[in-house]
Amino acid sequence: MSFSVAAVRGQFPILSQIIDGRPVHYLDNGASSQTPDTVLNAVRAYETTGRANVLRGVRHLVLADREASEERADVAKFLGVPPMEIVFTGGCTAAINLVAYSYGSLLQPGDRVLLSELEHHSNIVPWQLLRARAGIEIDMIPVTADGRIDLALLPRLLTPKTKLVSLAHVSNVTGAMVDVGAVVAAAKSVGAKVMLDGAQRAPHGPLDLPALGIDFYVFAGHKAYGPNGVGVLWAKAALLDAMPPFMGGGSMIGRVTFAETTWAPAPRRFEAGTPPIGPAIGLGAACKWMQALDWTGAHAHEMAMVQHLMDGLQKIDGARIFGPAGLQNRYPVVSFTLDGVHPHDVAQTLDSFGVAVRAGHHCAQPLMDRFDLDGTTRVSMAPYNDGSDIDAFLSGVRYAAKTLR
Amino acid sequence: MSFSVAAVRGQFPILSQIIDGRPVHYLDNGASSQTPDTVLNAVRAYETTGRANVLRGVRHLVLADREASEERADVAKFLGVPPMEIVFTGGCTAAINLVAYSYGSLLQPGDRVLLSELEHHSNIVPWQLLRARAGIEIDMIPVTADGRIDLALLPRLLTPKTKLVSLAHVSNVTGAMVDVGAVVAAAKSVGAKVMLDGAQRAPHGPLDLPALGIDFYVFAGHKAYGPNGVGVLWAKAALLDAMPPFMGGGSMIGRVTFAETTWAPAPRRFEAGTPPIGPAIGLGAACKWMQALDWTGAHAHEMAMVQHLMDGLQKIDGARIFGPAGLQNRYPVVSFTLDGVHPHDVAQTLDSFGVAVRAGHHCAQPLMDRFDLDGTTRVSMAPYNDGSDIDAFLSGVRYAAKTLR
Amino acid sequence: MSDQLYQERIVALAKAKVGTGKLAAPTKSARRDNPLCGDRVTIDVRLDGQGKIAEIAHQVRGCLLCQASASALASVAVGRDAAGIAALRHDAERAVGREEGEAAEPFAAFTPVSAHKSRQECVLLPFETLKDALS
Amino acid sequence: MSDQLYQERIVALAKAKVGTGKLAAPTKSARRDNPLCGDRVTIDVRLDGQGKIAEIAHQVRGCLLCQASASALASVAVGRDAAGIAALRHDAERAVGREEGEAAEPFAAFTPVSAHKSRQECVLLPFETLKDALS
Ligand SMILES: Cc1ncc(COP(=O)(O)O)c(C=O)c1O
Ligand SMILES: Cc1ncc(COP(=O)(O)O)c(C=O)c1O
Repeated sequence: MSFSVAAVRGQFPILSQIIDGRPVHYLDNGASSQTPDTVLNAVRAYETTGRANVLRGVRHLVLADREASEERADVAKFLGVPPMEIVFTGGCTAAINLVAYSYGSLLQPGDRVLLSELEHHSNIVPWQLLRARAGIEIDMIPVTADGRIDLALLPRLLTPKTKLVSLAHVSNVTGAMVDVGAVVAAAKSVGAKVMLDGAQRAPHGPLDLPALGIDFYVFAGHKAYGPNGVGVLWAKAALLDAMPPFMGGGSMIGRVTFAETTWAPAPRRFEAGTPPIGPAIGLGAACKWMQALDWTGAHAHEMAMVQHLMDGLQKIDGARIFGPAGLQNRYPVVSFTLDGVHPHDVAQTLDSFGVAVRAGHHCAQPLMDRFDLDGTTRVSMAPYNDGSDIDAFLSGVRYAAKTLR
Repeated sequence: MSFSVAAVRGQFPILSQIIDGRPVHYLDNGASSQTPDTVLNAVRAYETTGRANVLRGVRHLVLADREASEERADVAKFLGVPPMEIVFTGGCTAAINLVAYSYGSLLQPGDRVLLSELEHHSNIVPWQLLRARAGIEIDMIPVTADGRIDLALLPRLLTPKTKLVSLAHVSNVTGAMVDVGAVVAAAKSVGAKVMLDGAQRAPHGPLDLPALGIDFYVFAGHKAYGPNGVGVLWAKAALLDAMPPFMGGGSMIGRVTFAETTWAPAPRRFEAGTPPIGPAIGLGAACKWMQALDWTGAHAHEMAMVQHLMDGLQKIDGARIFGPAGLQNRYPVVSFTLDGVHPHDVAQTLDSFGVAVRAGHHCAQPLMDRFDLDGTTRVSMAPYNDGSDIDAFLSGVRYAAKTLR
Repeated sequence: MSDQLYQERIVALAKAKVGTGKLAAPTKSARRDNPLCGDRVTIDVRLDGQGKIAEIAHQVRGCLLCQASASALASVAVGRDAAGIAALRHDAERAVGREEGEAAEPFAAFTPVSAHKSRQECVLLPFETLKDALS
Repeated sequence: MSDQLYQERIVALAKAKVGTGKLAAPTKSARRDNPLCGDRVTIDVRLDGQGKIAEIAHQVRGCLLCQASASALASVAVGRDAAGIAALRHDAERAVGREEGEAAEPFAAFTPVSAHKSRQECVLLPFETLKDALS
C-alpha cells in the first residue's frame, strides 16, 4: 500500500467533472469534504436493498443489529476504541450539544468549563447555553500570534472548579494542532475531563483515542468523506454510563410507563428515535476507506501542498498567513488575508477561477475579534488535492491582488 | 393525473427485487417507507455534483441558499405553510425534543402537558425528561377499546395550567386519526397550544396545516419516502420567534462573543451546525413526489387494502384487530393479535413468506400495558402495496395459526 | 416457503410446556426482561440441601423460542446446581452457533436459530433468568 | 476565467470611495450588520430643515460590492429625503434582478450581481442602513 494522488482522485467522481467548462479545484474540505465511490455505493445499496432487509422481521432484530452493526465497528476501529463506546449523532454540533446537555447536567453552579479563543461556535455556544441554564462559568485560553492555543497560560486558567476542558484538536481557521499531552496532564492535575473537537483532525487519518488520555471525542461525517446528517461522539463506557439521556424517544429506553421510564445502556441511551441509518452506513464506509489509505504518504503529500501554498503566498505582496509558519503540529488548513482586499472578494475571484475556498469568520468570531480581522480566506486540503489545485489558487490570488486594489 | 398502483410501484427500485428467491411484500411502512427513484437521484446528484456547487464561494452564499432552498420550499408546500416556518431537524424524535427543550423552557413548574395513552415513546419521554428538569406535570387522555384517543374525556383533562396538548395525528399502532378540530377547539378554550405528531400521517398525502388550527407539527423523512437522518418541525413564525434556541453552534447565531451571543431568526436559530443537507434534499424530493400523486385515488386504494386485510383476518380463528373496525378516520395501519401465538412468532412466520411486518410494542408500551397486550403484529401500507401483498400476508397468518398453536 | 425457523421440534418443545407455572414455596425466584423485544421470563426454584434444583417452574411471556427454551431447560434442570446449569448453557450456545461444537439434546433442536442472530437472545433468556435465581 | 463578477465599473465605484469617513456633527447615524457574512455599514447624515440629506458619510467594513454600493449611494444621496432614497433603492433592486425593469445610473453597474443571488445583500446593505438613519 503506497500513496498515489492519482489513484485517490480516481475514487472521487466529482473531481473528474468539468463544471462551467473548468475542472474543479476543491480547496474547501474544512467545510465539507467530497465522498468517494465506496461511500456513495454503500449508502445507495442500503437505500435500494438494505432498507427492506434491515427492517424485515421482528422488532428486536433491528435494535440488536443496529448496536452490533458493521458501521459502528468500522468507526470504532478508526478511533481505536470498542464499538459500544461509539454514539451516532446528527452531526459534530449535535455531539457537542449532547455532552453539554447530558454531562453538563451533572455540573453545579460555579463549576467551570475551559475553552480557547480559537474554538468554532459549535464548541462555544453550547457552553453559553449551559451557562444560562445551569450557572456554570466559562474560561478561555488565549491564542498566540501564530494562531495556536497558548498553553503557557493553562496552569493559571485551570482551577479545582474546572470540570471540563474542551478544545479543537485542530483549528478550522489556522490548522494548528493542540498539544494534547500537555492539555491532558494539566487537566488531570485538577481532575477536569478533556474533550477534543476532532472535526478538522478526523479527515486526516486513523486515531488512537485511548492513547491520548482524553475523555470525549467528537467529529462530523460530512467533513470525513462521509454523508451529511451524521456525527460521532466517543466517550469511555463508564463515563457514558454515568450520563443521563439527552433526547427522549424510541429505543433509548428500558421500559416506559407514564409514571416512570428507565434508560437503555449506552450507546442506545443517547440514540433516541430512528438513527440516521443511511448516513451512518456511509460514515462507516468512509472510516474503512480512510483506514485503508497510506497516511504516511498522504500526510507527506498534504504537508508538501501546504509548503507549496505558503511559498506561493509569500511571494504575493500584502498576503499574510494567519497561523503557524512551519509544518510542525499542523494540518492542511491555511488562512490568509490580502492587504486592501476583503476576504470575500478574494474568494469570489477564486470562484471565477474554478477554485473553491471559504471566506469569512469561519464560525470563529471571537478569534476574528481578538485579532481584529474582518475574516480570512481559508484553503483546506484533502489527500485528493494536488499541485494543480494550488497553482490555480495562487493564480487567482495574484489576479485579485492585481485587479482589486 | 389518475392513480395507478403499477405506475407507482415502477418508481420504487426495491419493489422489483427478488430477495432470497421471493418477491418483497413490504408491509412495514410505518417503521420506514421505501424511497422512489426521484429521491435517490436527488440525493446522489447532490453528493456527486452539488456538494461542490452548494459549498463553492463565499460563506454567506451557503447560508442564504440554504434558507431559500428548494427543499425547504417543497416541504413547506406539502404542508401548506411558508418556507421560513420549516425547521429541518435530525428526525421526528429530534423535532419533538426540540419543542420539549425550547418551548418547554418557557413553561413554569406546575404547568401541564396533555398527551394520550397511545403516544409513541418519542412523544412521551421528551416530556418526562422535561418534567424531571422543570417540574411540569403530564396528563394523559385514555384510549377507547377500539384504539382511539377518547376525546369525551378531554374537557375534564384540560385545565388553565395546560400549556400544550401533544397527540399523534395518526396512531402508529391502531391507525386511528384523531379528531383535530375537537382537540383544537377544546385546547384553545383553555389557551393551550396543540402539537401533532404527524409521523404516520405525513406519508399519506399533502396537508393544510393552517386550516387545522394547530401550533406545532412534526414528521420524519424516512417514513415519508425520504432518507434517514432528517425530520421536520413546523410552527408559526411568531411562535418560533418567541422560542429560545435548543442546540448551539454554527449558523444559528447573530454574533458570538464570549460574553454574549445573539440568535439568528428562525428557522436558522434552530438549525445549529451543518444541517443534514443531503437528507433534506431527499425529503424535498419526496414531498414533491407526494404532491404529484393522485391522493384521492391513492387513499381509496389504501382503504380498499385495509378492507381486504380486515376481511381476511376476520376469517382466521382467534385473530383480533386492535383498532377501529371501520374505515372512517383511519389510515392504513392495522394491528392485530392471534390467540395463542406470540406476535413475534407471527412476524417471524410472515418473514419466511417474504412478508415484512412489525411485531412488538411499537414504542407504545403504555398502550400495551393498558390493554395488557404482549404486543401486536402490525401491518402498515403505502400506495405502492397491492392485493398480492395482502394475500401473501393472509397466507402467512393462516400458516402461523395452523402450525404454531 | 423457505428459511423455516420454527421447525417441528421447536414447536413441539414449546407445546410440551414442561414446568410452566409457579411453585407454591420457591427457595428462590428471578425475573428477567429483554427490553428490546419485551419478552419476560420468571423462574421459581426449590433447592435441596446441596444447592441442587429439586423443583422448577417458569412463566414465559414471550415468543415460541423463549417458551421452547424454558420448557427444554425445565426438562433437564432437576438435580443440577449453578455449575450444572452453566454447563447446559454451553449446549444452547452451541446450538445457536455462538460456540463451536455439537450441541447435546434437548438443545440441539435450536440449531435453526443459528441463522437468526437477533433471535438468539430469545433462546438464552431462560438461562439468564435461572442463573439469577441460582446466584 | 469566466463568470466575472467584479467588472471594472464596480471596482471603479469602490475605489472612488465617495463619502467614506464620518461626519463631525451628524443629525442621525445608523449601523447595520449582515450576520451571515459579517459585513458592517455605518452611515452618518446631516439633514436640512426639510429632512433632506445635506451631507453623508459612510464606513464600510465589508466586501467590494458593499463598498461600491455605499460609494454609489453617497454620490447621489445629497438633496434627497427618505422617499427619494427609497426611489433610488428600486434602481439597485432592478440592477441585481430583484425587480423588473432597467436600472438607472450609477446603480446599473451592479447588473452582474443579478447572477449571484447570495451577494445581492452586499449591494443592498448600505440602502438598509441609510433607511434606518432616515427613520
Ligand atoms: C472545528 C470544528 N468544530 C465543529 C464543527 C461543526 O461541525 P458540523 O457543522 O458538521 O456539526 C466544525 C465545522 O463546521 C469545525 O470545523
Ligand atoms: C407516531 C410516531 N411518532 C414518532 C416516531 C418517531 O420517528 P423517528 O424514529 O423517525 O424519529 C414514530 C416512528 O417511529 C411514530 O410512529
